[in-house]
Amino acid sequence: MTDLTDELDADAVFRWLTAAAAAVEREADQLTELDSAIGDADHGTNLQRGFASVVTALGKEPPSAPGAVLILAGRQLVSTVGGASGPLYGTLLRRTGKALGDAERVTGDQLAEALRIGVDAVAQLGGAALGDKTMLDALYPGVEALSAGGPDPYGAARTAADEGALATVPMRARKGRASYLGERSVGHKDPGATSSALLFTALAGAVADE
Amino acid sequence: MTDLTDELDADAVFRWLTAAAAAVEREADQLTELDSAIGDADHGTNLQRGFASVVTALGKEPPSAPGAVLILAGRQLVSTVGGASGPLYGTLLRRTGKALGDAERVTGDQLAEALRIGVDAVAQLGGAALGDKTMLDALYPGVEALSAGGPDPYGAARTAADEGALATVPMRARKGRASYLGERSVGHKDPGATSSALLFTALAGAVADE
Amino acid sequence: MKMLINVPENVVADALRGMSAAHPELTVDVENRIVVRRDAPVADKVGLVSGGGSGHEPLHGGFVGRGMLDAACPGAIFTSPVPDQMTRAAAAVDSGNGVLFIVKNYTGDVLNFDMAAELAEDEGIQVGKVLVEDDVAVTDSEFTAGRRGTGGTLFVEKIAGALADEGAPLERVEAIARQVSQSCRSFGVALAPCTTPAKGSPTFDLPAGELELGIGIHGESGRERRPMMTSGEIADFAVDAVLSDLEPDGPVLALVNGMGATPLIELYGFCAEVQRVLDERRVPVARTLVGNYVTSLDMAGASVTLCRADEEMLRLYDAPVNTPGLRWGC
Amino acid sequence: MKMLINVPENVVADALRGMSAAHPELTVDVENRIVVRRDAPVADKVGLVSGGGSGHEPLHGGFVGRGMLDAACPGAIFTSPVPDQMTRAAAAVDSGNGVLFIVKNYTGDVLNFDMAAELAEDEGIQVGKVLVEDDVAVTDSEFTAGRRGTGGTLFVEKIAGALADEGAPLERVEAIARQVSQSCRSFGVALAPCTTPAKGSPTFDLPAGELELGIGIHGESGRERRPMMTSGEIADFAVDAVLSDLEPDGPVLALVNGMGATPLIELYGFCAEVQRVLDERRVPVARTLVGNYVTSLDMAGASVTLCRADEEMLRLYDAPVNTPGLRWGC
Ligand SMILES: Nc1ncnc2c1ncn2[C@@H]1O[C@H](COP(=O)(O)OP(=O)(O)O)[C@@H](O)[C@H]1O
Ligand SMILES: Nc1ncnc2c1ncn2[C@@H]1O[C@H](COP(=O)(O)OP(=O)(O)O)[C@@H](O)[C@H]1O
Ligand SMILES: [Mg+2]
Ligand SMILES: [Mg+2]
Ligand SMILES: [Mg+2]
Ligand SMILES: [Mg+2]
Repeated sequence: MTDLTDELDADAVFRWLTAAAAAVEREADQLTELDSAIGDADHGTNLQRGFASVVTALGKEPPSAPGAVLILAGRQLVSTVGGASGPLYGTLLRRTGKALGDAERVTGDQLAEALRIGVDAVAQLGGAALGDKTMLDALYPGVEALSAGGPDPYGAARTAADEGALATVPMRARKGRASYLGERSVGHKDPGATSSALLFTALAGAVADE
Repeated sequence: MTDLTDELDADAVFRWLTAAAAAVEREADQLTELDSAIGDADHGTNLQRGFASVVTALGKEPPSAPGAVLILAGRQLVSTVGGASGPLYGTLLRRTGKALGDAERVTGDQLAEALRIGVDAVAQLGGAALGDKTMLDALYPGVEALSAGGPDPYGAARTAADEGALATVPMRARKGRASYLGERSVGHKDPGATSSALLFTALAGAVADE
Repeated sequence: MKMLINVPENVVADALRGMSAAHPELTVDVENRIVVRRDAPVADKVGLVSGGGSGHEPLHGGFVGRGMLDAACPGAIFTSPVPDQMTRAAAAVDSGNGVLFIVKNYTGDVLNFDMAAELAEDEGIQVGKVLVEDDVAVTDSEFTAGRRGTGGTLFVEKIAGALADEGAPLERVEAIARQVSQSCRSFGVALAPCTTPAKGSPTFDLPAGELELGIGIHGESGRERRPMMTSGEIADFAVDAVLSDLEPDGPVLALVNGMGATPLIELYGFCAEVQRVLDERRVPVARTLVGNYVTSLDMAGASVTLCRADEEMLRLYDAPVNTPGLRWGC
Repeated sequence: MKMLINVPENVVADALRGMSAAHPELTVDVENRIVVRRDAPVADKVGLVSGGGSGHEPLHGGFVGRGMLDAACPGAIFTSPVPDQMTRAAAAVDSGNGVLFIVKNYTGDVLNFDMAAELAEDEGIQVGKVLVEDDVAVTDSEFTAGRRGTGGTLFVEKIAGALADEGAPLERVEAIARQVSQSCRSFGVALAPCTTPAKGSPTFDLPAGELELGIGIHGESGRERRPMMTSGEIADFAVDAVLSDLEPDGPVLALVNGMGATPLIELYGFCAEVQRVLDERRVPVARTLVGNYVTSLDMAGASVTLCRADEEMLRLYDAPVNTPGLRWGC
């Protein structure tokens, strides 16, 4: 079991993002289907395109610091995804990466802190708050659980993010495209929250492989 | 039973065309359905529009000669139907009417002869021949049976026209819109032949009412 | 099938009312179903009149204006207009220089325009006629009503309209219209049938995963049904069908035409494939027009029209045109 | 659902290749997804750049040309473009007089254009921005991402484009764009949903006999579902929705816009009803534009946009425009 004192290197982050890309690839149809219900049916293909290009870019010349890996990945998402999720996820990864600085190894504590900075940046960029039925409803619980530490913080973060995503079902959307539906957005799981939960699942898997 | 020596007046022709209008009204969907299979799905509505206006026009000032009634009806069809069937049926009635001249009463023999002139005019205008899978395949047998006389010439004409229409099913169309389908026109009853048979049915009914 | 209409019977009249509201530069006679240039008759100019069944918009009413038609006569949906319309239109646009009827080759259109020509001539109007018969899907014209008129109509109306706009006499306008007509060939495919308001259901069944090759523009099914093809395969098939009949030895005008319900983004993608095939066949393309011009209600699909174009035809194609459906240079 | 495409992944690239083939007056960078006037940058002129998800054609690429946009950046289908596209486009059209970004109000478009503006400013390009937010179907903008940008975009691009064409400085072009944006309101209905190539099935279910009121242009379902209505009833509903928000006290520009798969004949019929309602409400209509301009792939339906227009806006609306999708006066 990995706890927050364990260190992560660039390779661990690389594995995280590769696992995320695989998860997105696997779940793309599902994400698009969710987006079809309360959005415009492109969230799966958007992230597929984005994460595929992240993997390609990292494969070409993988940076040697976790922060740099995340910054490169974030830039890649901004440049290839488009839509709302491109700038938001791009910002998440870039700001998290920037917060990590250029250390070659970072602790789980440092990652948790950096992720919180990244998630805050997403909230600021998109102007959304908890409960607005967006990716934040998975990101915040995830990063919260991670920061809380304990014997299995990554597993706890995954669970919290999953639950956060699920908790968007009864919410009425107040941001993003789903907000146009008003009451009709109730009863559907938010696609962005769902993909955010995948990121935590991928993270838990990647550190467990260590 | 009416035979060819019995005389018809303007009123009989008026009843014939009124009955034809009613039959077209009743069978419009069926005619359109047939036209949908091998044409452009408008034969029923075309004739509905045309015969409705024939009835209106005749109702306003009914001419007192059978020929004049047919000429007026034919003009009305030309001016309201459009499509292939408008000029063709319009010509059929106008030429038949012209051939009858302005006698106030005409015999069945005279009507049969005039109808043949009308049908010939249709053949000439449209350039079609027997077996081309058009209205002619009902019109010719109908007028043929009528001219043959006998105890029930109108009933015989109706039967012959019906059979003629049915016989278009296995034919390959060589004229009109159905011809574009080539082999694919085989197996469908021609809408124009079907409506032509209705004309003979209406005629038989109208003279029987006498 | 849902439609944005009031009642099926009024679809054409309602559309004409809408044209009247949107286009003050046209005179729209809703009752008699005639669309005329407001400034008709234009002095010293041959008048161009066309028409046909409705459901092919913008053809023909949308092509009335400077440099193209002087009047259009819309029939009921997919039903040729009646002679009275064309006679009236001819009278409205004749400046004494005569009128040219541009007629798509369908039995109904031919018969009704012929009758109208007779009537107009009786009224002392000089009438020329030209048939458009460009659809290569209809072969063996000995055993059919002859090739149908489809997309080529646009080129005939545009080019003859430009020559008329220059003040050429009827015989020259008629001659170039005939030349263009003979220089055009088209081929169309449907991915989904259309639905007429009167019938309310599709004009033919097309199973998922199949398409119709060689369709007409009246909801008629095509000559052949095949398993669904890619845009590139369709372009190969359609362009080759056209070229094998047209055999151009110089530049062509190309119309990549939508049947009504195919999104413009797909049409442009199809245009790229048409261009590719023409490149491969070494046919130089002088001009390309992409859009929904000669449609078939809500049919999904496209057609390709190619037109052999000499210098004069190109010049006239490029000349100013100002109509609701086609406009450039003025 | 059948489409006239090769593979879903290439729909946008194929369409751009087609635009390139059909429009020699445009420079189409297929790889970087930018459509630019061939004569860009035009000396002493503010550059207008817009963009957004693809699937709304002719918007935006079809509005590139004299008197309208200098460049357009198409994203993937229904997905806003990425900042790199807009930055590159800004660099391509900036003559030193600055660039105006015209952005439809969607979270994705706003975020990506904002990032692009920052990057372009870093490169020394002066950038103005205007948001189009005209869709009255989206109420309570406090509890939503704000009103969506739809049909009004056409009027913003046309009128601001005309002022830029006259050589006005960035601040004036930006000001009129903002004025037009604030003077526009729209409302849309869908009779049938659209199908995106990637998904391959309709973006929502709409039972026979029902329609969606207040739809967006990305296949989103609307605010409300009702039993099917006639064209006249829809016009009453849509026009009243627009008017209750717009409250015009003078003439308006009207756009009767098709969503993609609604035949032109139906749109004109709908236009007649829109005109009727406006007459009844005593709203004078200065100009009416009818057609498929701001579409949603193969969605069936229509939208109405009204724009309060003063003399200056009318003059600029009438000014020459020469683009694939909108052309008059030149
Ligand atoms: N303002 C916002 N703040 C945070 N997340 C947002 C915001 N707007 C949208 N999202 C997230 O983005 C997701 C949609 O992403 P995507 O479908 O890729 O973009 P688009 O909505 O542009 O099509 C939503 O499910 C939601 O989680
Ligand atoms: N050249 C012709 N000669 C005789 N009858 C014809 C000819 N062309 C078509 N028809 C008849 O007209 C019928 C179609 O009429 P209709 O559907 O009203 O006109 P359109 O084909 O113009 O839509 C055909 O079924 C056929 O019987
Ligand atoms: Mg989306
Ligand atoms: Mg028919
Ligand atoms: Mg017809
Ligand atoms: Mg999107």
